[in-house]
Amino acid sequence: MLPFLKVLARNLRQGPSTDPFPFAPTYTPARFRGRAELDAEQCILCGICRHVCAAGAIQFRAAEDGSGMEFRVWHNSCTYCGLCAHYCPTKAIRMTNDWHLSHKGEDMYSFAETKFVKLGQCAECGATIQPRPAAIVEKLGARYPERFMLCPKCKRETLANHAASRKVIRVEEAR
Amino acid sequence: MSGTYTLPIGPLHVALEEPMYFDIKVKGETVESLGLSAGHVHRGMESLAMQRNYLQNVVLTERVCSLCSNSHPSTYCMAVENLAGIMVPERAQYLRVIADEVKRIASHLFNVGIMAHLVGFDSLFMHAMEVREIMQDVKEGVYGNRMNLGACTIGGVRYDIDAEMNAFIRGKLEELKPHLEEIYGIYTTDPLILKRTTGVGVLPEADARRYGVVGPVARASGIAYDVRKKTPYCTYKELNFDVQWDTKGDVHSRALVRLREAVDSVSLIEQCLEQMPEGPIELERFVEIPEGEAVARSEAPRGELFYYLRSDGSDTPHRLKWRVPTYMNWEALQTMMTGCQVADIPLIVNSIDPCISCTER
Amino acid sequence: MTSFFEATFAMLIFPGGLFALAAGLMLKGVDRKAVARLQRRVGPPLYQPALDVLKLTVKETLIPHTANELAFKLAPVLGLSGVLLTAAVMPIGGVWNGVTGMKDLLVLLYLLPLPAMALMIAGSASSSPYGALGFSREMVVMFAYEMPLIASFLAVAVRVGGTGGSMFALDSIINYQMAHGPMIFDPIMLPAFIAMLLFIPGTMGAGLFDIPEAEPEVIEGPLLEYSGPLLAMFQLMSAVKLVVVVELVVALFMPNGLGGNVLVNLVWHLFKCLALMLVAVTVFRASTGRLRLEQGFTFFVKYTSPLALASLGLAYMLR
Amino acid sequence: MNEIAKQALESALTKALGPDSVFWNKDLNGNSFGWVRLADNDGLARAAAALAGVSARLMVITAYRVDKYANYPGREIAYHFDLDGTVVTVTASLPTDEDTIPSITRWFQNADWHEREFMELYDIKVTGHPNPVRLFLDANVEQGALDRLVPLSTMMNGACTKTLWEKVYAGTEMPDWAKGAQ
Amino acid sequence: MLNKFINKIAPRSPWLYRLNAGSCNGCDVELATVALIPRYDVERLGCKYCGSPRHADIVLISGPLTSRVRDKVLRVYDEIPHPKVTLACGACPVSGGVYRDSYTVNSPIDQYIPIDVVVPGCPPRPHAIIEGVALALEIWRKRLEEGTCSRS
Repeated sequence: MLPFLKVLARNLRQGPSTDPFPFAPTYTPARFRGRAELDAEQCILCGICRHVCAAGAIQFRAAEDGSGMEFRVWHNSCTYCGLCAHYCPTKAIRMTNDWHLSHKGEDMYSFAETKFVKLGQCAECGATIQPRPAAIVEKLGARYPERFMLCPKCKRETLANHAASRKVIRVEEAR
Repeated sequence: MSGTYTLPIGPLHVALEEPMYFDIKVKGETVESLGLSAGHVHRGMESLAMQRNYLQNVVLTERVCSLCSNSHPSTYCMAVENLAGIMVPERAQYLRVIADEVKRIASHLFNVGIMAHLVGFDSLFMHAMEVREIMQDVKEGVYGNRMNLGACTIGGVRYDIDAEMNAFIRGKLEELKPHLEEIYGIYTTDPLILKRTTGVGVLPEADARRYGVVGPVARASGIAYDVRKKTPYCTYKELNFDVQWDTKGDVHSRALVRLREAVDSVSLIEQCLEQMPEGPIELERFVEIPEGEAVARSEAPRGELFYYLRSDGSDTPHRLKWRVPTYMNWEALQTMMTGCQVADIPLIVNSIDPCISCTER
Repeated sequence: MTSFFEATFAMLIFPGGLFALAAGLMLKGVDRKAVARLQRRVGPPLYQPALDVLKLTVKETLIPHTANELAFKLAPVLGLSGVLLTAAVMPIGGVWNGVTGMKDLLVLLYLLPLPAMALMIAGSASSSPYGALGFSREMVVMFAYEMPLIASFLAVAVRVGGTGGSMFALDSIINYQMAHGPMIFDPIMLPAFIAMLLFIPGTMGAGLFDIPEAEPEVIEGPLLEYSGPLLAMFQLMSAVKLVVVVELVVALFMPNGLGGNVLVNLVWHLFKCLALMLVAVTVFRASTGRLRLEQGFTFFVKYTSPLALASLGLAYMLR
Repeated sequence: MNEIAKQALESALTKALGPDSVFWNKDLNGNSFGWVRLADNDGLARAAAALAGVSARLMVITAYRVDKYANYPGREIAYHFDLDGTVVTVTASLPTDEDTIPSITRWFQNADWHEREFMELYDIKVTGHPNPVRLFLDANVEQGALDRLVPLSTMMNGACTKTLWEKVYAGTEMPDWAKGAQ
Repeated sequence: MLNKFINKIAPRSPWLYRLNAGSCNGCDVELATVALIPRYDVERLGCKYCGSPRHADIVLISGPLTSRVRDKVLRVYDEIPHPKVTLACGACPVSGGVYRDSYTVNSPIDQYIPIDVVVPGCPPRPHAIIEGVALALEIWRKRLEEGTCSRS
């Protein structure tokens, strides 16, 4: 008559199913999307993370001396959607599975991940260019690594020199 | 106590998950009329959608509502794909169905669980929610969040299901199946549930058509309309399932329709895991969205979800409009509630599976 | 003079007063823990209800400006002192025979509805629509369960026999059972016992009968507007009421002690109370939900009252 | 399977609006969508009556501004109907000087909320509506919230209130983009 | 003496009240999950969910505070007796989350209500909410000992 009594009896037999947290540690799935983390060494400042961030949690700020950009994820605006990590071309942003984020109210505006991303330097003239971390060099600059590390101006010059030298060779061959 | 008086319910009422204001005229314990005042969760999301770019809108639409939070981005992506003529890889389509059905099981179990809570049957509520946790584990384990999966993106999905995840999901489904059956048995035979819910909040078919209700509410009133069958999307054409419907149109039959759909969803996920072909899960590169208009529809847990997209060729939608299932079902409460008892009000409201944040956007 | 001391002792220390408060809070604690276990939860510690009450005493008391302040404040005082008084006159088999001059079922009949009355006053004093709805529900439910209560009282009294006032005397009920064995084993009285088993959740508002304070419908009804110490008083009232109600059923149907040792008898009495509560309140509320108001009313009229009346009729015929 | 519904819609709309009034296309899943552009807004009543006649169901009404891509400034209102799985969108135009549209609640009772919604969001007047009160917007929000063009500063990515970012960057120099935010 | 004792034990009986300030119901569902289901069972911490704001000790706020619900939320908040602790659940109450620049959203909520604990997440997982409640209890205990309450 009361089908539910069976469930109750089983519950009693099986004992509590309560997770011991907070008195003991609990499980966290590996894929859990928690606090976002930036590996400043990998960042190329392409800005796609800021472009896809629906909550506007990711912001950049130029350093006063122009040596780099300050990257900031404000965790209290972040929606932990993971789009930034998904679209990051160098996988510099990563969603860790850290969810221990509760904090006191007075810290709510400063609760952010702040990393300083140094701008790259042209191997030739020393002008600031986009950062050129190893990951991106391997991916995009693999064919001409030395040229990839140059600023646009120096790159133009090397290209022109290169073409000129090729022309010279060709002229010599023709001869 | 026999005179007519007004019983305000809401906006911050314990029986409602969300703020909604009901102005209910009561005579003794009987409801005479009902007035609705909405807008407490109106967050102006349609205007936000017009300020965000297409990719940001995937996340924004997911936050329309957390209970059908996968249907929104997937239908939005479908609208964008229809407009741009993007063909989603087949594996991604299967993965989208899996995400949708996982959410459906969790959403339906939540609804029937809350129903038990509203009749004061807290043990059954806890049992249903505990069973729902199995699905929550799947969501957290596979997608990384218990509510907002973030599974879809334009042109595909973001999460693949490898062999290990496949086994994990199958294990969880095996664990779920006997529980679902048992819960269905309890809801069909428990005397208290029967006493409280049968014949309550009846919506006859004619009224259901007049109000244009959708989803389990329509199906429990004899309208066997399921978008997954009527206009198949993703891979529903290749999957084997029935439209669950009923003719009684009361609170109880709505709950049963939901439970049967949850059982179907388990089988749908299993079929997907079985049939899923190998291949890419996402487009290689992002496609430009041309100017034009497109419509996409899907069957969210609460019923037909509709997206209309108007693009002007820029990287933000010119107009993105969506109509959620609950939007159509609210007005039907007028018919369901007239003449019911005060004790039945929360039950009836819950039986349309109200999603206020969906409705008001 | 002795009777004055006796009455004071009964009211303040035992079996009313401190004892009843302690027993009530303990029973509540066991109830919550047991329900938690039935629902696969760990549950709160046993002393949680006591903690709740202590905490409420440091909270602010807010009184809605539309409320009738005097009635609003008086209601919990009335309710708590009412149940404490009831607890004081309750006899405990083999331990305590009740206060001289008040050993009467009819006294109980007047004292038992006091907590419900207090809630009604609270509901109407707080002047919220939910309070009003809780008020009318409380009244309907009270009507429903008073009937089987009176019938059961009469059945027991008739079974005990005697004439006039003596048939309602609590001593004679206890003495009768000491001599003839507890009523619970008397087949004639079994229906009345079952009726009283249903009366317990009815008056405690548990399971099927959680109607006046239904959370999703009337948001805890009359208690909606209460806070702080006044709410604590209602909590205590409810705890003591639980003791009183189970003690009543124990006294009417199974007051027998275990020999002459007072302490052993007291423990045995508490054990019986606990067992009765676990059956009639804990398991009952864990395995059912709540009925609609008119369904709850019909339930009492259709099932509970006839049971009690059957015992009464049989007892009368077999006098 | 949907051919029957498509035929029914086609013939009903042809009768109401004249031949070749519907343009059909299919999505990638092979489902049919019909598109109707009303020549004049009197056609709306005729189309609504015809669609109600074949017991189509009103799904949603979308209003939007068109001045960004059309040749004329103003608004358009798209009425989306469904008949057994086939969707037809009937679009009416409201050029700038026009802001009135007849209500279709006579044929579709459930148009009630949709019409109230675009009344408040786009400041369009609906004639013959049974209950023209606000639906979602609070009284302190100005009528026609979506009708106004969104200022460019808030269109910028990460646009948010200045005070908020002042707090986040408390004590340090604000980034340039944040200074520009309203 | 007695007062000191009560202040010490009061945080072991926290009653929770959920206040929805226009949330997308993700946080609400998770709050309900935390409060009511066996797996997370906050009753073992002495917590109880209450239907009336007047019974509450810890207020759990979710949602970006929409303009229509703002005054109602503030009114209900005032009806909660002191001492109380406020916990903001999810991104919305603090920053507005994805809804931040909408015309109906009034966050940050701390311009109206002092926030004691923030649990970020969208929505936070139940364990995180429990962690937040535990932090709120710490704050509450300290407040009681110092004799200050959250109306600052």
